[in-house]
This record gives sequence, structure tokens and C-alpha cells, in this order.
Amino acid sequence: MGYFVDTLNSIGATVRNFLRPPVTVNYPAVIRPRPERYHTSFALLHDAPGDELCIGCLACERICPSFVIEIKQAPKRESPVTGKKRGYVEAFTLNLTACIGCELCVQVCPTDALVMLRTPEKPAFCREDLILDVKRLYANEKEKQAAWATGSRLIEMQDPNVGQPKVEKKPAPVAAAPAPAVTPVAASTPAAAPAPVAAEPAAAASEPIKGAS
Amino acid sequence: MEVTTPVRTLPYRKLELYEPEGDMLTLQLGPQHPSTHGVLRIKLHLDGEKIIKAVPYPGYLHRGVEKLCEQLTYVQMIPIVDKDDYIAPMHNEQALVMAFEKLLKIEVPRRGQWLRSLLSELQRVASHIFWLGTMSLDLGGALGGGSTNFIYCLRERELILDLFEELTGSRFHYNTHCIGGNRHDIPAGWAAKVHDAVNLIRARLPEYEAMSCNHRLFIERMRGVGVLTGALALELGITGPNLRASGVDHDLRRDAPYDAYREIPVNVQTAKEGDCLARTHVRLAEMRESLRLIDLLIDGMPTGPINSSRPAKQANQIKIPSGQAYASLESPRGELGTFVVAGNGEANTSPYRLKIRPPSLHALAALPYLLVGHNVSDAVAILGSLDPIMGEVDR
Amino acid sequence: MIFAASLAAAVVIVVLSATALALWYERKLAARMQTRIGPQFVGPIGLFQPVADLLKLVQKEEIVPMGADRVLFALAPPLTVIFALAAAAFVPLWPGVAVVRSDVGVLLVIGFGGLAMVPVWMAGWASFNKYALLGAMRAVAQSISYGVPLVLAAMVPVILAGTMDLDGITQFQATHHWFGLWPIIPGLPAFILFLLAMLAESNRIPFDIPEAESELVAGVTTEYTGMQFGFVYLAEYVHTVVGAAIGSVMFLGGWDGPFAPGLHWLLLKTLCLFTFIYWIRWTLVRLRADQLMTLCWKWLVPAGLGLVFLSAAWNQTGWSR
Amino acid sequence: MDGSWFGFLAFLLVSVISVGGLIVAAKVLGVRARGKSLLKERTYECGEEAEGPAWIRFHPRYYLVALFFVLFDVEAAFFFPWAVAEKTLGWNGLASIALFTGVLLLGWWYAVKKDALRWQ
Repeated sequence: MGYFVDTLNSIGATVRNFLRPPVTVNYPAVIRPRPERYHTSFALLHDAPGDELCIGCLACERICPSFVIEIKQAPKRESPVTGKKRGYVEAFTLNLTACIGCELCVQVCPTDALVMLRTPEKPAFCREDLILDVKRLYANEKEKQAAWATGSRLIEMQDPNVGQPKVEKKPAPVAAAPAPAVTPVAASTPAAAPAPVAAEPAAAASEPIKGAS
Repeated sequence: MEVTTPVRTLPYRKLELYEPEGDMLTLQLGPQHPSTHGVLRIKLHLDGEKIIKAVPYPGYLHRGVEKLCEQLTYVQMIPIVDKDDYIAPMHNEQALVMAFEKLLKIEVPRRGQWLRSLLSELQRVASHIFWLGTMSLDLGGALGGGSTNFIYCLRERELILDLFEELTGSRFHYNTHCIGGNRHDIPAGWAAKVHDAVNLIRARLPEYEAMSCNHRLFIERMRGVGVLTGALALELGITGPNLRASGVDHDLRRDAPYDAYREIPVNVQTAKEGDCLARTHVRLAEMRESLRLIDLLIDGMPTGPINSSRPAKQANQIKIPSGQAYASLESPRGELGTFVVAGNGEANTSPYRLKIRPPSLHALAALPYLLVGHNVSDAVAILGSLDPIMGEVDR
Repeated sequence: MIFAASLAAAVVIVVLSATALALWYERKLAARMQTRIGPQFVGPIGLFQPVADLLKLVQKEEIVPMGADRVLFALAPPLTVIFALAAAAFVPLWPGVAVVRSDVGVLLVIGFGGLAMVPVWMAGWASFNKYALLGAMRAVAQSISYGVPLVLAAMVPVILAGTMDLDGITQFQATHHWFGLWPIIPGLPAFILFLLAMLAESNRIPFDIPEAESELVAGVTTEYTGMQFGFVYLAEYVHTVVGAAIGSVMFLGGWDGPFAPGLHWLLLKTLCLFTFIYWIRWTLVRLRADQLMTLCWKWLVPAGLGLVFLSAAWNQTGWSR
Repeated sequence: MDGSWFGFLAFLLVSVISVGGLIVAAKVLGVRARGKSLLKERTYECGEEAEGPAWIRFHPRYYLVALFFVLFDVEAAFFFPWAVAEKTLGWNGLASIALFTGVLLLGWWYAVKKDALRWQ
């Protein structure tokens, strides 16, 4: 008898779920909104005047745990914008097939040149599609939407001296979010600008979370 | 690959060549089997359907993570170990980082500690709820009630993964622990979402129980099956819910408190029977306890920095001269420990030896004792109830 | 003669296409239970998904494992379908009309149902695979064990109606009461017993241990590929559909119903039973082999015997008229 | 052979034709590997080399179940004629079949007590 009662209970659970709306997100047609810290692929950025930000310092190549970044430095030359001598990259290859998305390369980038993308990933048809060279990285800057994280923001969020007055070191980097040009999912992705509270750990830390004692 | 003698020439067709053990069946359960939770091979010697001997052969998922870590710097290691226990990556990271912090004598700031505990508890709920789903799948089949419960459980696990995604930007390779604290601070509005998710899971838990462990069919499959005695569990080094279900009251969160558990007491859930049903009950009770802790942790989250040391700007930033340390924490599967012998060469940027103590490996050691005498269906139930994760076993 | 032949052809085609539809229906049902969507791309609301499945299966390569008994291996899957279909020939479609009207219809239906076990054993033995063999052994044990309660449950309507003709049973129900409703004491328990035994005969959860895929990979179908696998799969569904139809004939009055008796009532009742069976399937976990046998021999067989005597006693009392 | 059994023949014929049609379709449409591959034809044993043959001797306890089935099936064969004629046989027939069943159940009870019907 107990079997029948328990079975009725189980059927009750399934009936309740039967009446709930489906949770399936019909993936290729509908793309769920990604949170602003979401990151997949990569892009290299230009600064406001239009110069390449990457100085070829090799920090990202050195820190990558799966060794997917290969950089060939170009000889130092004068920047067309500022006129100062600085480094450039000749080749920047990023092998997405082995990337684990740990975001360490973004964190160590001293010029905030390397960012990850918030545009939902697209599967590739061949492995070559997953190897990003310098041209595609710069193209990604224009085509895709950048993720929230940049090197300075990540460093700032982890800063142990939160609350202490900070010295403004350098001008803020270029807004890492060019307007999404070809993303077909603009309807489901919120605006590119990161929420102000999340971007400022100092603010987040000083104003207590809701319900804090 | 060379193929050996075609089976047709084997002597089994001739009656006089039958061996005395001819009615014994040697069955390989795994590595390519739907319910070995990854790639585990268990060699079963069957008499009819009764198991008379069982030998587990782990190692099919060996990726050499420990050896790899000897080549990597301390900063690089953290995202790599995410893949060990692929159901609960948070704990892998934290166990590793805790060992390094112990060597460096770094104290995590209070907010960092609470954040770590919060993430740990969320991950524990996600892991246990995933376990409930796979357990149902083992008992009920992919084309049956098992898969229904599996999908319900995964649906709720998604809520927690969504929270992690919002916090760290990824659903699996979080890389959110770093030496000295955390990398990601809580974004705006996250706390309310945590509360929502916790309340939803708490409200829906009775439904899963009605589908699984409150149902007599499920109970009949689990009760008295795979009884693990407390003495044997201690001898084999089994920890976590498997040990607590055998009547041994041991939980690192209470017995060797770390992080926020020093301030928040944990109610340790135990059961006496030591069978599959007891393990189920312990895990479900732990899930409820974790949900309670999450509410406490998110409400009482202190302010301040989340990290006590300089964030990594270069690969070789952290140098540990020499020395050794062992740090462990209570992962959803038991005591997950890291033993590190620091000091490799001149640079001191990578360890000389790193050893991860996975709780699942010790749980697997109980299989030869537990399986004997049961039949093939029970083998699946016992294996499932021990909750081994092969990535962690083989590393 | 022409009528009989065309009726036979129509029934086969209708059962096969109803089975195809049932595949889609089950997937949609299960998907909604699991808060998913289910098939949706092939045809309107995924209606042609079984056709796509069939096309895919037909195109697959057929592999015979080495060491297998080739003749039995190739013969078993088509036979399962034919035996499962055969029982449909005895179902009374509307008053007085079935493909075959036999005086021993109940016995024949049960016989053909039990016969479906033979090719399953053939398949399991011929595969030369341990999982297939274990699955086949379980299937045979389950089938012959649950054959007994099935026979006993089917005997209740036979005793109550006093005939073994399926159409006669339905007509008796049409003139008296449906056995599922009245007499409620031997009727309803016998119906439940029949449903349980039929679930076991057609390998449905909670009795699907012969192909328990979390234990025995895929049971007897482990080594089968392509259409050969498709046949075994198809046979299970045919078995369930036909079993639901026979259950509604024997206990729920078949074609009888308010307003206008006819085929539509039979189809409706079959659909309801089918939905119930699949709802159970997607809700419960499965039993273990030994629990299954214990349940059958210790509880269901005596219960079936008791029901048989209760119905005989009911016949002798004054209320039956 | 009367008309209805002709219907059954036609039924079997149509089902054989439809099943055969599918077999032929599978033969025509199905892909075939160019060469013979021994690896592909190996029996499935979870990816490991199979140890020992699959065709083993069965333990005698399996036959117990089969024997019981035969026992109860014969009983069912006796039951059916009685079941059809039950209304006319009356209490007398019921009593005699009860006696028969009683003897059968005695054996059943013995078997259950001896644990002979436990599947292992």
C-alpha cells in the first residue's frame, strides 16, 4: 500500500513540474543574458587616439597556465600619437583550443590592452578558427562586446588597501566596450557599460551588503 | 592496435574444455559504462548476478596534475586544479591556496574568509544536488524517473552556477581564489540573488525527496545495501558524508575550523546505519545545513578588503623559499588536502612536490569490501552513493 | 475475405503509425514533465521526429559482433516486432469486429505476449555479449514470472463474463458494467494487477531491469545497431500500445462508451492508459531483479489467485445479475 | 479455416511485409564500411578486452524459476476451462478448483519458506 501512496506523491511532484513553464532556453534562437563579468574569447584594444595598447611586454605569455599565448615582439619604435618610443607586437597568437578562461592574462596586462569578450561564444567549424592572430584580435575589438574585466579593474578589486586614499596614477583606460556591431543578440544582452558598484570594490566594500549586521 | 585471436577459435565450444569456473562470469564494469561516474573500471567476478569479487581499477582519467604543478608557478597552478574535482572546483582551488598561505603565513582578511566560506557552501549545495540527480539516474535509468529527477536537480544546480558566473565570470574555471584572498568581490545585487536561489532550492527539496529518498522503491533499493562500518571507514581513510553516514562524527569545518567556520558553528549531520540510504540522508541533511549557513554568511558578510596580499602582476611573483605544509578543508566529498613541499631550484617559484589528497580515492578503496555479496544492480547503487569523482581520484 | 484482408492491413498500418505517434507523444510528455520543450524542429511541433529517427536508423551500418550466432542474431529483432504486433489482431475494434474473432481470444493474446520473450532471449544469447546475456536472462525470468499474475488477472474478466472471447467480454461489459468500475472488489484490483504485469511484460519502469541501462549498458540491445536496434525499440512500444488496448478492452469496456460506442472510445481509452503507463515510467525508479521476483512470487501470484476466487464467488452471489 | 483466420494470415503477412520492407530499406540505404574491421566487430565490454566467454553454464537455481513457471502455467491451463464454465458449475466447481489450488499453494508456501524463489 505504501508503494501506491509514495507513487502518488511522486506523481504529485511531476504534475507540479508539468505545470511549470519550461526552463529550456532555445539556444541558437534565444541567447540568455550573460552577466557582465562573463568572458569567453579575446580582443586587443586601441587607446582613444587610435594607437595599439599592447606593448609586447610578454607578461600574459609568461603567466598563461596552459601556454596558449605566443608573442613576437616588434622592435621599439615611436608612437605615432605621442611620439614616445615604446614596444609593439609583431605577432600575437592566442590558441583558444587550450584556453581555460582563467583571466590571468587580462589581470597582468599593464596597459589593459588584452581583454576578454562578453559576446556569447560561437562554435567554430575548424581548429584554425580557434587560433586568434593579431589581426583577428584587433578585429574582435570592433566586432564584439568586451567583458567587464580589464587588468586595472581586476587589480583594483583585489587591492588589499581598500579604503585608503589612492594616488591617481594614470588616466583611465579607454572604455573597453565599443558598441556591439554585428551581435545578433543585442536584445538579450544588457548595456555594455558595467554597473558602477561592481566596478568599484572600494564602494562595494564600504557600503555594506543588504542585511549586513 | 592489434587484435588478438578471434573469439570463435576459443575452446568454449567443446564441452570437455570447460573450466571448473565455467559458470563464473567476469564482467568489466567500465571504463565505458553509463554509471561509473566518469571512467572507472571495476572488474566483477559474478556468480549468476551475485558479486563474489570486485576489483576497482582507477587511472583512466590520470592527467598528471600534480606533476604539472611542479612545472608551473604558484600563480598559474590555481586555475589548473579546478579540473580535479569537476563537480566542486571551488574547493580544489581553496585547498591549494590554503596550503600556500600556510607556508607564507598569510592571513586572509575577514571579508575574504567569509566570502570563501560562502562560496564553499554554495558549491557544496551544488555538488550534493548534482549527486542526488546522478544517484537517481543510476537507480532510475536515463529513460525513466531517474532522469526526471536528474533534470530537476540540474535545473536547481544551474541557479548556483549562475551565481558563480555572475561573481567570477565563468561557470567552471572560476579561478576566484588567490593566495591571500579572493580575486572577485561581490557584485551589486548578488546577495539578493543568493537569497532567492537558496529559498527556491529549499522550497523544492521536498519535491526531490518525493521523487527519490521518500519513495519506497528508492528506499528498498538503498536500505541495507553497501553497509560501511565506521571502523572500516576510519581504517580506509574515508572522510566526508560517507564517514558521517557510518556513525563517525567528524567534520573539518567543526573539528579543525578554518575561515568563517571559526565564527559560525556548523551542525554536523550524521547517521548510524552506514548503508546507501544513510549516505543519502546525510547528504540531504547537509544540503539543508549548507542552505542555512549560506543565509547566515551572506547576511553577516563583513566589509573590508577581500585580499591581503598584492594581486599577481607577474607569473613568478610569489616565491616560497622552502618548507612544507599540509592544509585541508571539508569538500563535499570529504577531507580535501594539499601537501606542498616548496623550494624548487633557485627561483623558488614552483613547488618541489605537490600532493593532493582526494577524498574520492579513499572512498573507492571501500568498493571491494562493499560490493561483495550484492548483485550488479546494487553495485551501481553503492558506487553512486559513495559519490566518487574520477577527475579527483586520478588527478 | 477482402474485408478481412483489408482490415488486417489497416490494423497493422494503424498500429505501426500509432506507435510512431506514441514515440513523439512520449517524448513531448516526458519533456514537459521535466520542464523541457522536447522535439520541436522536425515538422510542426516536432511531429515528424519519429520519421527522422527511422530514417537515421535505417541509414546506419549493421554490425554483427564476432563470435555471435549470425542467424539468431539477425532473426531476433524482426521477430520481436511481429510477435508484439500479432496480439493486436485480436482486439475488438467496434461491436463484433476484430481482425480475428476467436473463442479463446484471451489465451491467444497472452500467448502472443509471452512469445515476444523468445526473440529477446535469442537476441541476448546470440550477441555473445555478457551484458546482453545478463539482460536476456533477466528478461526471461521476468517474463515467465509475470506471465503468471498476468494470466490470473486476465482470468477475472473471463470468469465475470463467462467467455474467453475478447469481443464477448466487451459486450458483457457494455450490457452490465465495466469491470474496472463494478464489481469494484475483484475488478479494480485485477485491473491494477493486470497493469503491473503488463508493465513487466513490456519492460517498462519500474520493471525495466532487462535493459537497465545504468547497470547493463543496454541489455539485450547492446550489440545491435541501426534498424536491428530500431526493431527491438519499436517492439517495446508496440507491446505497450497493444497492451494498453487490451487492458482497456478487458477492464474498461473497449469500444463501449456513452453517446456513440465505437473505435474512438477504444482509442481514447488506450491513449489514457498509455499516458498513465508513461507517466509512471517517467516518475519512478526501477526495482532490483530480486525484488522484482519476490514481488511477483510472494505477493502478486497469491493476490491473483485470491482475485480469481473472489470473482468466482461474486458470480455465485445474487448481486451479479 | 474460416474467414477470421484468413484475416490473421493476412495480418501476419502485412506485418512481415512491413518489417521486411524496413530490413530491405536498411540493407539498401545503410552505409557499409569498405573494409572488414576486427576492432569494430569486437563484442562490447565497456572498452576492455573481454575475459572469458559470454556463454556460460547457468546455475541450477535459474531452473527453479522456470520450473515454477511451468507449474503455475499448467495450473492456469486447468483454470481457463473452469473459468469459462464457472457460472454453470456453481459452488461445487468452485470447491473442487479450490482444493486443487490449495494443494498447489501448499507447494508454493514450501518453496517460499525454503527461499527457492529468491533471485540471485
